[in-house]
Amino acid sequence: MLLNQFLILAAAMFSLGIYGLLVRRNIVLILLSVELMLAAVNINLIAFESVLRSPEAIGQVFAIFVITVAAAEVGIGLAIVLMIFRNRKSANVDELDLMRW
Amino acid sequence: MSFIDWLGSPVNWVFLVVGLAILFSSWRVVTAKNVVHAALYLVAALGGAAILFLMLSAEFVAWVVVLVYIGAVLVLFLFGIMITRAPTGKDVGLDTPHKTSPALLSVATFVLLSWASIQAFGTTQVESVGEPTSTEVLGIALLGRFVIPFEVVSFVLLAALIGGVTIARRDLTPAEEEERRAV
Amino acid sequence: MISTVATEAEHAVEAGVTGGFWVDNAGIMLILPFVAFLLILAFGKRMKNHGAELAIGALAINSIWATVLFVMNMTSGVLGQTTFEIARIGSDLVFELGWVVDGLSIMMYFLVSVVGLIVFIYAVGYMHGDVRVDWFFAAFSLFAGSMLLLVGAPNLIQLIIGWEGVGLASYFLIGFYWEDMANVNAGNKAFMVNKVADVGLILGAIILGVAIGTFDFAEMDLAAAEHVESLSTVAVVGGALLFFGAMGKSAQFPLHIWLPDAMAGPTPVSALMHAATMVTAGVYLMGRVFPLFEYLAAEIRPWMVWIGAITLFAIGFLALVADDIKKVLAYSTVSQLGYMMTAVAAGGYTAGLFHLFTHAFFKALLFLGAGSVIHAVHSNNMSDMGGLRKHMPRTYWTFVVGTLALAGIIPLSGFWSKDEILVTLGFEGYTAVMVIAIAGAFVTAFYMTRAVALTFFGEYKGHGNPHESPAIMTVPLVALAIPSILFGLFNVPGWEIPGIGNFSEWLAVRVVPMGDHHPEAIDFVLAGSGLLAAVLGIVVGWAIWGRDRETQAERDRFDIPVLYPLLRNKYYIDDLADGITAGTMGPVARFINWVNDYVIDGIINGVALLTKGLGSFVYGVVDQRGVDGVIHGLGAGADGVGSALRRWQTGRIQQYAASVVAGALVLIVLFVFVI
Amino acid sequence: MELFETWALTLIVFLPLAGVLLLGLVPKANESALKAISLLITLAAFALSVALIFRFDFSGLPYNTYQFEVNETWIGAINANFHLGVDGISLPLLVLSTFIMVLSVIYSWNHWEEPRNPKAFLILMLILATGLNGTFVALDLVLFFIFFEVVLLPMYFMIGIWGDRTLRKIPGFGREVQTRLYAAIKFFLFTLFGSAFMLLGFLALYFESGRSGERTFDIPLLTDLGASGAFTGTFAFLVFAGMFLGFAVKVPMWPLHTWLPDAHTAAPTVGSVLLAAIMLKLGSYGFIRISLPILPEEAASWAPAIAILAVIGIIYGSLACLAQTDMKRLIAFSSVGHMGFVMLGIATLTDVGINASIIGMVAHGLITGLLFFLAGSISHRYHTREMSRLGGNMKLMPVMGGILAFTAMASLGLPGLAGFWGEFMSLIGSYNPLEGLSLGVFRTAMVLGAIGTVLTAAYMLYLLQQVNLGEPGEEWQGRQFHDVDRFEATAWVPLIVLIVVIGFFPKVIFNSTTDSVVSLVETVFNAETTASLGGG
Repeated sequence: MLLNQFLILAAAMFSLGIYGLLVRRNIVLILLSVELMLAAVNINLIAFESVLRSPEAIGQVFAIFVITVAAAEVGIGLAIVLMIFRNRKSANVDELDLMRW
Repeated sequence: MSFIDWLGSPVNWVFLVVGLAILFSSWRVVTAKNVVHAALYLVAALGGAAILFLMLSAEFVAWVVVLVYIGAVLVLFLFGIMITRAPTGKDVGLDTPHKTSPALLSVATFVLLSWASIQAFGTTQVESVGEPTSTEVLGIALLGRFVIPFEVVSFVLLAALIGGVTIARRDLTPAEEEERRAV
Repeated sequence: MISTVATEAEHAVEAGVTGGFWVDNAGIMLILPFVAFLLILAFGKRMKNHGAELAIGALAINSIWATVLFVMNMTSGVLGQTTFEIARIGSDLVFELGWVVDGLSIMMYFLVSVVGLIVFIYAVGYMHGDVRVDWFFAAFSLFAGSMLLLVGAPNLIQLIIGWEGVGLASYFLIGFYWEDMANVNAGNKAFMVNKVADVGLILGAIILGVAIGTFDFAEMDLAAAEHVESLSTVAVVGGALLFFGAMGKSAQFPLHIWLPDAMAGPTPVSALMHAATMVTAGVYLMGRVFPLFEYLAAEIRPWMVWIGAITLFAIGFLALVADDIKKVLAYSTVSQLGYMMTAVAAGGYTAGLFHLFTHAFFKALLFLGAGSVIHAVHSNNMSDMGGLRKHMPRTYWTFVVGTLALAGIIPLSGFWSKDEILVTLGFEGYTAVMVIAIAGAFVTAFYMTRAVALTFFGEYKGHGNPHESPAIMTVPLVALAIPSILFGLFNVPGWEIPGIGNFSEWLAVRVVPMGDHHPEAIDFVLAGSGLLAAVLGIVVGWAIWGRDRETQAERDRFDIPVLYPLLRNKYYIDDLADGITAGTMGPVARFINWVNDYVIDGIINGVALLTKGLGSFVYGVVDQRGVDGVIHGLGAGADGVGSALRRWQTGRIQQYAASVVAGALVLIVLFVFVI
Repeated sequence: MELFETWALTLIVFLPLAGVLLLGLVPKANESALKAISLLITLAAFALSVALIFRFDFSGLPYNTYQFEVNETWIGAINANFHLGVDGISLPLLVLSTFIMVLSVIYSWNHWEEPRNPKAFLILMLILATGLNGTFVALDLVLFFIFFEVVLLPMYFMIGIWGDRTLRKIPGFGREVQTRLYAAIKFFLFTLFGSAFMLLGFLALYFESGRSGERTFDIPLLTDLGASGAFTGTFAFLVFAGMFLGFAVKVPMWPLHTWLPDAHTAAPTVGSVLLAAIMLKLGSYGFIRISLPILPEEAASWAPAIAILAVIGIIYGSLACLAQTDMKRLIAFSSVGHMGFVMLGIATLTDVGINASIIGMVAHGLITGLLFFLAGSISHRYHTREMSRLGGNMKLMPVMGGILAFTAMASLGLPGLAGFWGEFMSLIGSYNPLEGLSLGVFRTAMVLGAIGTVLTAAYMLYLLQQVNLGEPGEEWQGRQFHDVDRFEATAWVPLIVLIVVIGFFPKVIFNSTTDSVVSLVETVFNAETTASLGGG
């Protein structure tokens, strides 16, 4: 197996994630896209690890960290979504223009 | 090494199938008109990733992905979708109307990343499915060299937990508060 | 006219005693009053006599100590100095505290302690039942301590500390009745005038100290006595500045203006501080650095002499028109300080300081007498007095003794000291000043006769029924009257008290010879003219005021054109000073404040406002109308371009995210391809 | 005890910060715990700094040798080290800083400004303590800069939150603004403005130091470079100018002083105290520690200008005092004058002058600190700082009035009290400045400075007359005022004692400073220190 086949697959996944991030209006869907991107990163990490074969399996450890942080991120993200939805009756980002002034 | 040579190895067949499945699922995640479907496609994409992990002898991580992502996170997502009353049927309003520049950007990203990987790694080989990294190694690494990041991450999780609860909890209206006090 | 009946003093270092218990521990005298001060502050309120016990106790010990030293110095000469270092910068600049025991300081220790003790005892009676008696004695002790610190100073630094300490005590005690703003203002005036003069003292100290390389008086005197040529310029400048400082404390013209106002304090304060001791600090300083003027800075001596002369003559006249008995005495004090200063400046080390010594007793006596009168009639004004000799015989007799001493009637102490001044002035060639001094003697006798006549003769003009003061006040009067009569005998030309020498010898116990001259025998011409002037003053004064009540009042109202308005307005010097300070300081201060608030702050605020304005311009005009306007215009014109461009300004997260991604890509490209 | 040698300074600096964390855990309502913790922390820092004195080597080490040094790599990429150390110059200031901090906590015990929030206030105070202590011991420019700037934030909040709420008309502003907001923003921006230039100067030094070896922010190393003449010409001029702006704003020197009266007036009592007692010293300390040794030639060419500005500050500050109607503002302006003497001392570049400036700093810290305490307590009771409404305080509160009188006397430089030495020795220094400096300028400065002492006396007497003396105004007749309470007494008595002790025995300060300063002047300016005395 080539290393590149994994990397390119991950690149594709990552790009799709970016696409989703940019075109989706619903926050939940945006979060899904972010997950996609994180998964792509994980594939990279694991692939590199299997080439480098470090004694402490650093790549895998990092992947675990990424997953953990991703879980936390989802938790908080969804909480925020809930809150915004409660206040604005919408989960669409383009209606959230608080940052425009 | 030609494509034919590449196909000569059976693992690559597996990779091809799984990879295409992942790509398709990912594509559907970002294009599906139904929110629930999108979430389910993410399950598929992540499941594919887990298979790749297995192929790369990262057994533990693979099962973590399955358990954490597919088991927990996705459930969370579905809850989120339901609570926010996101339209569960087909909905044309899910996407912004301007898709050109995101598409261009994502293609550019892909081209750039792929080109960079090819330039950098060429034909570097990955060991085919071998001895999976033992959980013992990972455990020692996590509680040895990486114990501080590990603790930090667990704090992050704790903070996320508390923060999620705090943020998502609805403040009672004065009337409700009155009611609660009465009880 | 004047025969050179003088020899140079050569017995400078003739001290038989240079150590021993009394000398080595003399510093206890400097500390005791401070201890009393702190104890009174802490416990005075709870004590029976409001802390007077402590104050008197401290000064009683001091008096014994000082008397022992004084007697030791009489018989064998005492010279000693103890210092300890309080700061050292590098290897050369050393600050020390300590105490000097030599002829001059022993004289001052004796004076301050003994006169102080007598006045303190008197004050117990005088202040009885007054407000804040504990604070009075505390501040009085603070004064005594500071004064001893001053006169015991082995160097300029400690002198400055004591100098300002007595100034502080003076400020506190002048403004003792601070409920009345007039008293507060008098205190402020005293403090400020002194502070102005202190600029001279401090700068003089710096210049001399740095040039000579030490602040130590002994070393300074030695350097001066060696006629170090390189120091002459410095000595002139530094000496002049020191003299300016002394002018403030010793109320020399035109810095005398604070002293009459200082009479706002309780009478014992006026007696001890503003007559006997504190105001003589300037003269003392001149005596302390006398070699500097004698050997190095001779050029400025004529100036100093003339300032003293103006003071002694012009200010004495002011006493003629004052109705407040304390003011009369205050002007008299200024005038006598002029005598002292003239004498020291002319080169009469002994002459000036001997007058300081005798003056302390009789002027304190006069003030205490005046206090006794004021205590009885509850008024400071002589127009409320009269005929008191029948009511207050002891006060009357002692007051007359003081008056005669002050006027310079033989054989009272004032005669001898004034005579020595006249001789010195003559010997040093200041004939004109000598004549002025004789005229001054006439004026002195004249106004003192007026004061006695208006107070004790004629008929009582005030209210109530005055009666003699209690013994605690009259005994101190007697105690001061005796030295006022006798102490002149310490320094009779050509004669000495058998076995103990005379005052000039005691005073000359210093590390270097002072180089002044003493008359060897009485110059009868000069003594006669001085005495004649005094007697004439008394006779004329008596002729004018020594009558009954109506005549007194009428005569006191008489008016010599030009002169009397001038005197009543104190030569307009106070008005001038007030005008200058009020006319310049206030407006200048307000101007500076205006500059601060409007000019400097204006610039600052202007910059701030400008920045803020620029901000709103950038946002409101350039951004909102300019950039956005352009975009809106384009958007309206060409929809595609417009909507593409508008993306960057929507404030929507996703467009920003897109920009971030695009930016990241650009960066990656840059890193990969360019670098 | 090795441990003490290496950890003492770090502890002094960071104990307060640890205290902040501790305070964070205590609930807001538990005030006594909050106060006790703050007191313990500040006391511990103070005790450590006192312990430093006992273990300090006073044997006259040459300049640029530091004791209790810590030198660890910190930001390796820019070669910035965590370098702490004290020498004779910084020791008194460090002790002053920890000492005043303890007193401030004690005073705060029952004096809380509205809106009452002891927790937040104490936390800010402890952060401030870290910044202040740190600045005095930092031996690395980056570290110094960070501590120097850390101080800004707590002070900004102190003024902005607990400051004076009255409205004020500021010329040029359309409507009235709240004094505290105006003052806080002005303070912050002003200081930041100065320190931006200072940072540029530091960076320039860093890059320039690379010419002759490794680039460094290390103050001792830069001092050695500076003494060997590495920084000259236009470069040095610009660097000095940048640092001058940074330090001069903090001192403050005329005409960069206008933030000070506003900040002092608006700040809560403890804020004013810390501002006056310690913060102003950061600037003058910076001059002594950084500007002078690293750029000696520039220091010499700037010295006359500094002296002139200092003297203008003395005269100007004193005159401005005379026009004030607000008690705190008067005291604030008096700081301008007093710091003028400090700067005059520094400008002479002599051992006498620099020693004078250090003792001047300490004395000003004690005296003006006490004055602000008093002003705070008085206005706390009368609810006004307008001097025209006060008066007769002596009658209503004799003890406090007495202390005010004492402090005013100390402030006007009464010999025998601490304030005298700084002024007097500055004048001595300017009579004979460093060889090569213009005698004309400095001797004129000496005379003007001496005249400034007269003006100082004038406004202090004015203050006493307005506040203490006379009959109490109508509105206070028959009112009962609580005289000095025990917390105030506990906070003030040590100050009073120290003012007297230093006044009569300045050796307590000079013992520490003089060797370092003499050596500084000798090595950096190649001066015969004897030139300051014994010349002609």
